Amino acid sequence: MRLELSEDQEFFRETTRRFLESEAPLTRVRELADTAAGFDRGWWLKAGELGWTGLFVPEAHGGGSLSGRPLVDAVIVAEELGRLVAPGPFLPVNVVAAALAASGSDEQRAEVLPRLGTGEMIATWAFAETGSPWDSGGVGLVAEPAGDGFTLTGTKVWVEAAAEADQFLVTARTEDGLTQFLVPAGTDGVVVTPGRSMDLVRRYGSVRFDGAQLPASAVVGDVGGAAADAERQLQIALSLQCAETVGAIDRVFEFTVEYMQERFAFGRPIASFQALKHRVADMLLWVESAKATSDGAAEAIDAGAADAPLLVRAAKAYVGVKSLEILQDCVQLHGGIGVTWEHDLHLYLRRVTVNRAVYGTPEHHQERICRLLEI
Amino acid sequence: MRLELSEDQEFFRETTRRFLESEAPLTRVRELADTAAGFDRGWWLKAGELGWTGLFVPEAHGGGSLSGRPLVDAVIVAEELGRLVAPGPFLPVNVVAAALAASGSDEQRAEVLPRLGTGEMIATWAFAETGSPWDSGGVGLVAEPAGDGFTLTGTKVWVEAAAEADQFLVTARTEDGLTQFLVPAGTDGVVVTPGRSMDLVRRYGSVRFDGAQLPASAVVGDVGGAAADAERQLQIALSLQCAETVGAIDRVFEFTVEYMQERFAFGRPIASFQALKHRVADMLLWVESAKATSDGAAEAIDAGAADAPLLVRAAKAYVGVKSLEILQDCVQLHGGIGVTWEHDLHLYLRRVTVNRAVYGTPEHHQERICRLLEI
Amino acid sequence: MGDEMESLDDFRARARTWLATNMTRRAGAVDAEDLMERSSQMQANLFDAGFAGIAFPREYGGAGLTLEHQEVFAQEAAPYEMPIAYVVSIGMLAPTLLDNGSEVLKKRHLPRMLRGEEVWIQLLSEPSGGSDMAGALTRATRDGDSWVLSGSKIWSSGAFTADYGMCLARTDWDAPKHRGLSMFAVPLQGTPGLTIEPIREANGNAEFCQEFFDDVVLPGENLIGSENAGWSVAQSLLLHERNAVAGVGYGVGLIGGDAEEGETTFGGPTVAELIRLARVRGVSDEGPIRQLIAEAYVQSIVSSQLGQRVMTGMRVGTYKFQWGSLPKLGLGVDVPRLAEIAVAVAGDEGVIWEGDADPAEPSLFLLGCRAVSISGGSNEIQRNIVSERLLGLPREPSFDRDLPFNEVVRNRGKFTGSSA
Amino acid sequence: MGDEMESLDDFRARARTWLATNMTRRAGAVDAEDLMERSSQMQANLFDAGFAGIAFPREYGGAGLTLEHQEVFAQEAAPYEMPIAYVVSIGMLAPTLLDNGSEVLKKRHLPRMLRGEEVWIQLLSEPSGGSDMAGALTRATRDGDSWVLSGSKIWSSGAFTADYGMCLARTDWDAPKHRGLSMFAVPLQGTPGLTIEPIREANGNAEFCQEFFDDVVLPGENLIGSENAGWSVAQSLLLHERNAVAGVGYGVGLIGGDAEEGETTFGGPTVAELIRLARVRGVSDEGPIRQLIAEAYVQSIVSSQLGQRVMTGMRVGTYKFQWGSLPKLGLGVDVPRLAEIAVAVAGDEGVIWEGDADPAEPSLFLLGCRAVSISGGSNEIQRNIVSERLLGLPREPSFDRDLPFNEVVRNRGKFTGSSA
Repeated sequence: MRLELSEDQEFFRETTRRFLESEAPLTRVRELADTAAGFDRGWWLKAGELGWTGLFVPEAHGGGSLSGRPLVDAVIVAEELGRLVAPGPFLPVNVVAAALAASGSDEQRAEVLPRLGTGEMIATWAFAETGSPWDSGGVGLVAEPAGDGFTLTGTKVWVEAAAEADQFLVTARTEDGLTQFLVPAGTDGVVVTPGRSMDLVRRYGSVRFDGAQLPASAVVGDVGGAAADAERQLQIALSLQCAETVGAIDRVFEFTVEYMQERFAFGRPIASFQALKHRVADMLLWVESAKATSDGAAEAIDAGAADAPLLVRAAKAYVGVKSLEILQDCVQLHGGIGVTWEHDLHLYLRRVTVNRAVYGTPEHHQERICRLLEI
Repeated sequence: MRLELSEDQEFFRETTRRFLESEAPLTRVRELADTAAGFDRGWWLKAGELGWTGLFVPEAHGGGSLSGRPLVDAVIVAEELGRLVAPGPFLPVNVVAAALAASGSDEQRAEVLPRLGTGEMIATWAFAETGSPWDSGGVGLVAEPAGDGFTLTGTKVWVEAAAEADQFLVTARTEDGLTQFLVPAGTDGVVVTPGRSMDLVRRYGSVRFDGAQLPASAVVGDVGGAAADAERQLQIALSLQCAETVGAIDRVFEFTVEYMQERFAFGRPIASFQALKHRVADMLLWVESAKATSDGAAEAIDAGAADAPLLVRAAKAYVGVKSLEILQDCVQLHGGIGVTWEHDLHLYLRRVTVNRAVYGTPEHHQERICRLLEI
Repeated sequence: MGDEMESLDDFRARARTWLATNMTRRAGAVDAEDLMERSSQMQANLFDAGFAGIAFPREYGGAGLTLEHQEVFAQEAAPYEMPIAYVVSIGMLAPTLLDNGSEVLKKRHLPRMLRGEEVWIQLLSEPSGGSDMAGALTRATRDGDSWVLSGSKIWSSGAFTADYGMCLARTDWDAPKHRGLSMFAVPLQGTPGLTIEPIREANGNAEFCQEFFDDVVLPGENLIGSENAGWSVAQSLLLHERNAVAGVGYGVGLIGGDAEEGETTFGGPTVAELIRLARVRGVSDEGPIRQLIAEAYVQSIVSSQLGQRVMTGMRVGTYKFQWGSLPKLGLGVDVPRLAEIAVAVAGDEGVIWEGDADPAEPSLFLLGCRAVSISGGSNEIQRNIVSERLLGLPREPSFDRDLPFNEVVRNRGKFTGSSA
Repeated sequence: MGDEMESLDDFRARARTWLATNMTRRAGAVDAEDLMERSSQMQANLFDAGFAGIAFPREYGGAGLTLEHQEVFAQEAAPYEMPIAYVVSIGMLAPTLLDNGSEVLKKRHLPRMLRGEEVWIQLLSEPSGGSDMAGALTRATRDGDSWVLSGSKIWSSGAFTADYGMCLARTDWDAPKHRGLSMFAVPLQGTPGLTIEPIREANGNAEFCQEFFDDVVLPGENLIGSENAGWSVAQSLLLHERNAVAGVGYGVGLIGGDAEEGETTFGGPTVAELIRLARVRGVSDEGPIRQLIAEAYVQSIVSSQLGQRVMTGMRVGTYKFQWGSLPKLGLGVDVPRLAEIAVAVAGDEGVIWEGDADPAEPSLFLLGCRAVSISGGSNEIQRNIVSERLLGLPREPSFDRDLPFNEVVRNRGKFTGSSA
């Protein structure tokens, strides 16, 4: 939540916020909870029109960033999505767009990127596997050479928007090392099992590959050379996730402080009780720190800074831990109303808790920080 | 800090407290800081007269407990020592007394126990070694059979009162397993290096065994069968240490709450500020919980309960973590005066921090709890 | 039995024998729903054997023994299923009625309550009030020998099936807030003018209700305590509530289960369940996860030991009944922390599940965990009580205590930080 | 340079070149004592090159540039040794004098302060007062054109070597507490009636002093700001203090070091040092210890990023200068936590050492860590500021604000919870 935005960026934030407020208010989010997909594909086309999914797409393919720093721009949308716990596969589509823009073949780029940009196509990243997820070292899905192409065998889990995806970016292992493939949904031997999550409108599913046959043209980037790509994809995913969580806690903190000023007990607004004021002060410290570290990570990734792998994991560790602490205390400060279905707090608690877990927990990334520091 | 004490125990607590207040007030503790030993052996004889070191000693050897539960009785003294951050090798002497009473040969018992009881002799337990301390698995000091006896080679560290000890109870490893030895100070090949600690009057040293020759009669208990003995000694050490810490935090909490009622700022006693009152409430919860778990551990050990190994480690984990948190917040509540040399707070901070680390950190014992739970 | 009170040892032996013959040992996870259904018969059996209302006088259907006997019974009963349906009615409302009710009310209702034939709940909280129970806006107006009740109460559990609610209402609007309240026994089934609505919680459950009173007529004898002395009745009720939640005082043993085994976690995972979650996820060998599990284990042990300590303190007289606030605060802190531990241990598995499966337990527990830290007197209220009543620190300055309540209501929104 | 202000890019280039030629790059751990000694020459060099008082007007010896320039300089200077001896004098006292002093005082003292020829400290806290600086009991009485000062101040650092202290004293005892104070410049070297005593701290250091004023005579021109307007001068000083400690506002870059590398830990271990401690103890492969080290790393990163964010917010005008309280609070929380991490990582090695060795660093750091959370406005004071001034929550009720101060002093010990 940068304090210095260009005019373009300010306008983009405003447009995004107004669009969400009118087309995806919280009442709509509650309705979408009962749908299979958790979002509406017609609505997603409108999001595409606003430019949400074109930020990583090169201009030649109909996209373009506002500032030349596509992640910093995308973070603006992610923050607004968090503020309204909005639906839609913003994160996975942008991760795949960034991946294809960076390493896709000309054919892949020409075919897929424009359609991701408009919102007509949805793509997601199939990365995690049980056992040692969210880490390239834990990728065990096997891609075996077969004729001109490859055969994929194994199961990916916690794949965001799996049931709605038209394309899967699959991180697999060949003898040469990590290799990524772009796999259309519906390919023979690709079985999607839809799943639900604690979040009302976010779906994660598993994708099983039963010896699915892929042509050589499905490879994204170099065979055996995808480790750096996967790391960059994970960084982008973490950064957008942190930004979304930051948007969520910023909004929750805002309405909690408002509520405390309106709510009277013992003849005083509860905001006048020093014990509560001091907790609110600590929370402002955490919210502002979360904004600072989330922004810092996005800038470092866009700049390809050497410490980006560390900074984005520091952001995830900090934001993941503090966001849940903030949500818990904001529920407490609301009292009884805060644990009802009718109040919106639980929508935020759900989103923030899912974000804490997915793409690696704070504990996981703190361990990764130690490895990066060569401890 | 049991709420139900027998009359004998109440009297014992009173006598102990009065003795400490007159013979080891904090002014005296500050003087002792500059001495090599950190305590006075003449004073220790008086402590022996009060019965501090006879609780685990059988009546036949001049000792006796008050209640038939020697650890519960010893905990009373440990708590009082903590309240006044008092000097003296209470913990190691009692650990060795308990060990000899349980497993010592008739000769060892007859020779050593009466003199530990009177205070004329000081004994300590040499257990920890660098690498994997405070765990039987980490004992690497080798006892090799040599003639009728054994040769000891290796180094023990963080041995309490090492430089003052007349006898060392040494936990070593033979081919048959753990074996303990009673080794007089001054034995050839036994080299003591005195050390200092953060605590003003508590000393820990290292003891090197350069092929020290010991007769078979030095063995305590069975050759190769000391694992259970060592575990029981560790339990007693942890229990007494927790009790001492509980005494310390109880006293600190007491004088902090008093100070808050006397200290005025902004026209009010600082005890009237709700943010501080709520922190004090949390601290009372921790202090009372620490008392409860410390007492629970002592009772379980005395009773030889099956869950004693778990309960004493739960106590150490809880007391170790919360005691430091309490001390830190009590310093904060005192403000500037709390960080001065002249104020007694740092004496308690020192004691509590040393106790957190020695005989295994909370992190160490939480890991041990997992192993005991067979996770 | 003669006039001499049964010794604790004799009582323990009798309880042990009776329990072994008449009650069912718990095996594995408790099926709360099933247990609720069987509660009625179990409570009747307990009552008939003299193990319900152990510390209640015999003239009101109790066993005429002491809280120490109740503690003994709790120890013996820990391995057995207990009728959890009556924790509120017998653990909180019955002692409040015993302390404050008229002879007529006590003689009529207490035996039924103890036998489980009649269930009472509390009606204290209001939508506008939160923790400030004395700020009640529900109104009771005298009409001849009767009272007419109007307003709304919230956060009561089980109002759909309960027989009576103990309801705090304002009977004098010119008196200061604490001095114009009265407590009433309100029949809940088929009462004209009374509407009960369920409240849906964040985790999807509907344990709680809101009640709307639209000129509900109550007979004069339903007044509990004196007119305008309702606040002292409410304080007595709040005290028994804290103690029952914390499992001390009259509440000892009512919830059942063995706290040392981590079995009373207010719907959260036991240590065994945390271990299972870690194994499912394949992280049970990771040091940081093991620390979290050990923390939960330590906390469950310490929480149980603290409860025992406070109970002992009350028994020997070192601690006043107010000390129940301490374990209550402990639970209010520990239960939400346990929820955090559960989601951290479970990772992705705790927040994502297959399409048709039930929601993951850690996610549901996290959504519901703050009931413990808010209801029964929030953590903040407990911290006030602990600091002011247990430790004697100065009370919060009051800005509404001495004003006529009418004026307090008019003043809302005009807080300046000056007291009355 | 012409009238147009130097662009940030030009300034950055000039600073980079000058630093490379004239300053020494830091290598390894900083030897604070040695650095203090060399500070004087370093500061003079900075001043002569136009890099001292970057945002101060030229007429007072500054460079006439902006805080943005100072931020740029701080970025460029991060790898170099900086003269840490002047953080207080230049970062806190000089801006206060700039905001509040008379032309005479500013023209006379500011250039000397910026060049490091004259060092100022603050004299605000009193033994009786703690965080309540406005409750000062030190008295200044007018005597013709002069003032006579008596009383005592405490927690000043470096009083033995400093040239001036900015001292808050009561000049009207009948006015309410905030309205009877005045601020004075007090010479500290060889001043008749002034005694300075060191305060020994828990870790054995003696960084702080207590001063005793026994009818110290001050010329009338030493008054800073107007008579009885001392509280607003003090607030200005407290604000600059918070900002300097947090490394924002006029304090940006003064402490030097690269916070992202964990080098500004207020005497605590860097991440590299924590790793070393873990390796010495042989626990660097243990998951729980690694989590603690990672936590310290994350905290150092986030702390630095927050400081930059607040600095940016001040620069673009989104945040008022008061926002310096936020990073100050952050440090006050993080530094003691770092001390806990250090003792946990070091285990026995952190609290026990060989007889003749120096005390283990983690133990010393733990003993001293609360200086950061108490001095410069305690964590509690920062939380008041954050909630009241940054977020606009209601202020604490005041019980002494509007009374004549004489009466406040008489009332001590009679707190009833009613406000004036």
